[in-house]
Amino acid sequence: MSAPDFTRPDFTRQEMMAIATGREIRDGELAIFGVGLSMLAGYFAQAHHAPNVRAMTEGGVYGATPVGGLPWGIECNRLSVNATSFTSALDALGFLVASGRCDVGIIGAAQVDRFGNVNTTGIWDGEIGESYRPPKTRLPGAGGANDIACGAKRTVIMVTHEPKRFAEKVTYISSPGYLEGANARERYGFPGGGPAAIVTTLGILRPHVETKEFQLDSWFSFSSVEEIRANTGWDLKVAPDAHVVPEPTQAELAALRRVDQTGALRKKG
Amino acid sequence: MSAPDFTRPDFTRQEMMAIATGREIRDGELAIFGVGLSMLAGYFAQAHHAPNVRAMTEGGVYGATPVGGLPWGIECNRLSVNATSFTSALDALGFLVASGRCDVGIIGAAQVDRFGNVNTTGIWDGEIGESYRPPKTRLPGAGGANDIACGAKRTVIMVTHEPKRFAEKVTYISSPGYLEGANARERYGFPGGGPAAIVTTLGILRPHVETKEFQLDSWFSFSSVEEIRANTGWDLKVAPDAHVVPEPTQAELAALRRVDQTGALRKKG
Amino acid sequence: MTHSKLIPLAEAVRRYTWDGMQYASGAALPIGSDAIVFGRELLRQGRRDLHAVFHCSSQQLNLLAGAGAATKAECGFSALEVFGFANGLRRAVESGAMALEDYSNLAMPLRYLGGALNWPFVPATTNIGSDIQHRSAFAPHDTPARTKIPTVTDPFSGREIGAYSVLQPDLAAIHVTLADIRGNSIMLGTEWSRFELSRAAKKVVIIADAIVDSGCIRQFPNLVRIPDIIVEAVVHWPYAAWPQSSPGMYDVDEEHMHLMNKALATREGTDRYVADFVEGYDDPDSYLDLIGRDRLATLAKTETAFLLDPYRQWILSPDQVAGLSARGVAA
Amino acid sequence: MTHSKLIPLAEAVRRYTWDGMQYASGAALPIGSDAIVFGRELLRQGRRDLHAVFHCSSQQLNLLAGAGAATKAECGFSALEVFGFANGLRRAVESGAMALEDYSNLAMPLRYLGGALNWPFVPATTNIGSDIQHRSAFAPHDTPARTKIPTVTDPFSGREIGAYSVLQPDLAAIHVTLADIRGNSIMLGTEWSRFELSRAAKKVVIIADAIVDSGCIRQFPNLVRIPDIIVEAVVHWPYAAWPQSSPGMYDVDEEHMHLMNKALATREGTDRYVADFVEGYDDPDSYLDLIGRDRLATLAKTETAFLLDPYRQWILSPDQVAGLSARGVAA
Repeated sequence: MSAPDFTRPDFTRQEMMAIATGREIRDGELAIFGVGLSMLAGYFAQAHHAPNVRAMTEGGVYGATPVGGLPWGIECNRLSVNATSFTSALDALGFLVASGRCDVGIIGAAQVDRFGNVNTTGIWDGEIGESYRPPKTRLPGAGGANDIACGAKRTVIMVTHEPKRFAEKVTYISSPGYLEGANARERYGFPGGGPAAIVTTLGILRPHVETKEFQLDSWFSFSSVEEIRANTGWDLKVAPDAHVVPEPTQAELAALRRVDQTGALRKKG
Repeated sequence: MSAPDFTRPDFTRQEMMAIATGREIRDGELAIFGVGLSMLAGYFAQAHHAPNVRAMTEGGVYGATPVGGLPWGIECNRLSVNATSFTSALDALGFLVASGRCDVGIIGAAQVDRFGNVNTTGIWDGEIGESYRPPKTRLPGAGGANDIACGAKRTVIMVTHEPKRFAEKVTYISSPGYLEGANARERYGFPGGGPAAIVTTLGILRPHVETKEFQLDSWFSFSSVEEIRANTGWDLKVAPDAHVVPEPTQAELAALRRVDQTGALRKKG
Repeated sequence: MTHSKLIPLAEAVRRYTWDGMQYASGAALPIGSDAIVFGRELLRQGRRDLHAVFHCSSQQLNLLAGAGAATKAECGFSALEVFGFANGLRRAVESGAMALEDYSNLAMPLRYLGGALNWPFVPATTNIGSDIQHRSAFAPHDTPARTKIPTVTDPFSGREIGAYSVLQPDLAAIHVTLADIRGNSIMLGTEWSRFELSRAAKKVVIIADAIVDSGCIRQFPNLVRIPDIIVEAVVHWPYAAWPQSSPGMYDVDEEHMHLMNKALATREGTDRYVADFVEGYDDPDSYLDLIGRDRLATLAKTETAFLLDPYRQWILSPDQVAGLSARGVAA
Repeated sequence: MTHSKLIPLAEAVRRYTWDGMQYASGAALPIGSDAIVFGRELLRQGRRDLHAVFHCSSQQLNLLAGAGAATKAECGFSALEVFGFANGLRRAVESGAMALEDYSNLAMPLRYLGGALNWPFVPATTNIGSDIQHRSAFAPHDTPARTKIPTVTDPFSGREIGAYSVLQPDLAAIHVTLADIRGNSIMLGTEWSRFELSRAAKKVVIIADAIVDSGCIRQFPNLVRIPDIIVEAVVHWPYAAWPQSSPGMYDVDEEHMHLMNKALATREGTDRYVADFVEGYDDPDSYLDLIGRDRLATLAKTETAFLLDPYRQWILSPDQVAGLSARGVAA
């Protein structure tokens, strides 16, 4: 990828997360971006190193690049303004993603666990129990992330690194990671391979090749192994070759900020 | 309907068949017309007594009326010229017909049997046998007629009345009528009710309410019970209230000929 | 053939809705074009106990849930994207006032597709293996099977996959950009699942931002994805998706999106919102006054406005539309 | 992002086809717009043993079957509507040279839909109960199950329905009215099943009557039902569906429809037809000369020509197109 920039430009943790996520996207790939920060990460990749990425949103909006800053949603006029094709959710999420054609999807998470399972549905006080009962805190639901998690060849999960978000086991699996680990996904015949990385505000976690347990792959220059372990709700293993992530280059930051015109990623950090 | 026209205008058997078929269509119905003569019958109904018929073709061509004579096909420019909507086969045959929404469909037949089963696939010399073997004469295949026969609330079968076309049992069921009769259709859960009439160049056959065996309902003024029985390949029963069909009115003939601008129905008869 | 199906919004709600019905809308993304004004009218007429079927919640379901009119809902996504959680819906779910059955954003259009085809079930290759598959917010006797997404065996491979129940809502209120008086409809921007929904629903009412002459329909038949033959009625209501956006027509009203969602976070705020923005107008004109003509002019200056250019010549003026209402039409 | 995918027809056939492949085309009705010129080129390059997947046969499959290039086919309808039986296909089927597997006109798009979704099977509520369900022209080991359309049990009701195998052809050659150099495609007239096929096929090559500037694509994104991201290559070939029609562009050539079908009725006639109308040209220009410029002018005077009006300003001239071929592009 790019060499670290020793001029140490000022950037936020969210910007680092978006850039690290964007680095996961390769040129020419068929890619689907969720709403919000994951969309910024994806279109950053397009603006920086993946000009031929075949990007779409789950609304069936193709060929668009956001204009005027972070789109409010996946059909937002900021995205609709220069699309080359509008179709439908069935097309984008079904024909192109659940089918197994899509190379990579970026999804968010309210909570993620040791095996990359994602909860975006609700927070319960304790177990849900045999029968369903209302959550203490209702979250947005699965959206297209479940379909992306099942169908995309690989996914990248983007999430703020806080202990409450990194659970040993999520209460509710909205979007499957590796379920109970190892080859548990095979039971369901998903065409997608599962999450390749969890990119956080502190670093990057990747699954162990066999157990599929997520372990620390790398940390950001402003973070550390200790800080990450302290903010993870399970006993996080550290990969033998764990390393520091190169800081954003000037070119990367410039590209990201062209996409993030309204500074959504600079508001907190 | 209309009173018989005692001026006895000159008309062909095919025109009588088309008009008798068109009389089966009621105003406001959702209706699907196959290609060729059945399309002329349908659009005749629209031109004459069913101005609000909601007509479509299996191509997903809506709101059109043919211009310049018999369309060559269901997407023919003669039909595409004034459509209000173009969608797809999945929409027309699936969402609107196989679903059970469509009120009436008009289909053709190379061969039809005692229970209204239609063969448009092939003529074999003898039984097909256990394994499939090539037909002696290959016919066009089922097209959309199978889907119409399964899904439309009722169908009208239009067919030239010749002994070879009226078989005790068709060799190959391309589109199901009442199968072996009575409630045999129920085995398959078809939303459609089956054929309401077989309209021929000689008269009209309708199914017995219980056995679903087709019997003679009415004959055209130029035909007779004897002629029809002689041209039917099974021992055709005659309904107790069998009667003569009113001849075309001047208005009906005028409407039909406006639709059949190229005189397709006048070429033989 | 030239019968007009144009009717007033209030009449559409009176005629096609009832307490306890299965009502579908919210048909174009969480914050995209949606027949929100239809939901406002449902509240004005006091409809209750609605079973809401929304691919995504949108501000419409947020409002219906927050005001207590929806007691059941099925969604693929139930928040407001970058505008955050849907506070009215959230309050209803957390309090137990509304049972929310979760699916995904692919599951919902597939269930519409299955409803449109009148299939008994739809194959599911996603949603299985997650808690969406078996956890049901509805009482078990409310679903056709004992489990929400049961399995079905593929006869070719012997492999098990999931099976969705299908959706055939009593009514779909679908927002479109342009329609003619018979209901031929053009959507600009993604269809999301409006095409499938229009075929799945037992009845369809179109809510159009603008009415066009049928010449527009005949010029662009490939854009007419909802043909008149499946439409019961057409309601003309400018800015019907407000405060959400309608590509080509107007942008999202960011300020009102926040104001509305903040209000719906509490019972009191909701009451105030209903008094102000649900009961606060009598017809399209006073609705537009309520929003504010200046604000509307700003929203209409969307960068997507060029998308509407090819069709502008056919858009009818309010006076022309008034002359074409279902009763007044003669042509 | 501005890479051109425009390549010559001969190169498209060389690059994306091979003997024995599963080849899909014939994508818009029995006698509607179809990439017939692609089929001609398959013959020119001597492709053999094709497994043809055609929703409806069209003159393309009639030709491929009549000339002996297709040994297997799957169709919903295999004749030429008012032009009569497809004589080439008929001869191939009756002689046993081509095994023709019968489905219906709904079954084919559903099987494309299932392929597009990568489902293991598709629910079948039609075709069951008729001889289509169990009689198979293919050897049993050619189908994934022992029977052509087996049954599957609905887990909700316990009721049995049918299950179609899905289609994922190696290549779909799809005829469209307009495309840009990247493959964004606009179809005028019914899609028939071109939308579903474009998603089911492993690869898609677009055959366009005309090439448009990308400004047209950005003005009408809702008409772009096949986006560039799923297109491998674009072939520009005027009158590519001849002698069939292309709504907005040209009418059916009635005389040649009859001439062609009559020729295909015999081996000798087919040889003559191939010599004259398959081998008889070298490029689009000599193809148009062969048809006859006067005849083309007549065909172009279609009453549907107004359907093309909104897009004419963006249609590129032959010279402009030549400058944009995949290798020549710089922009």
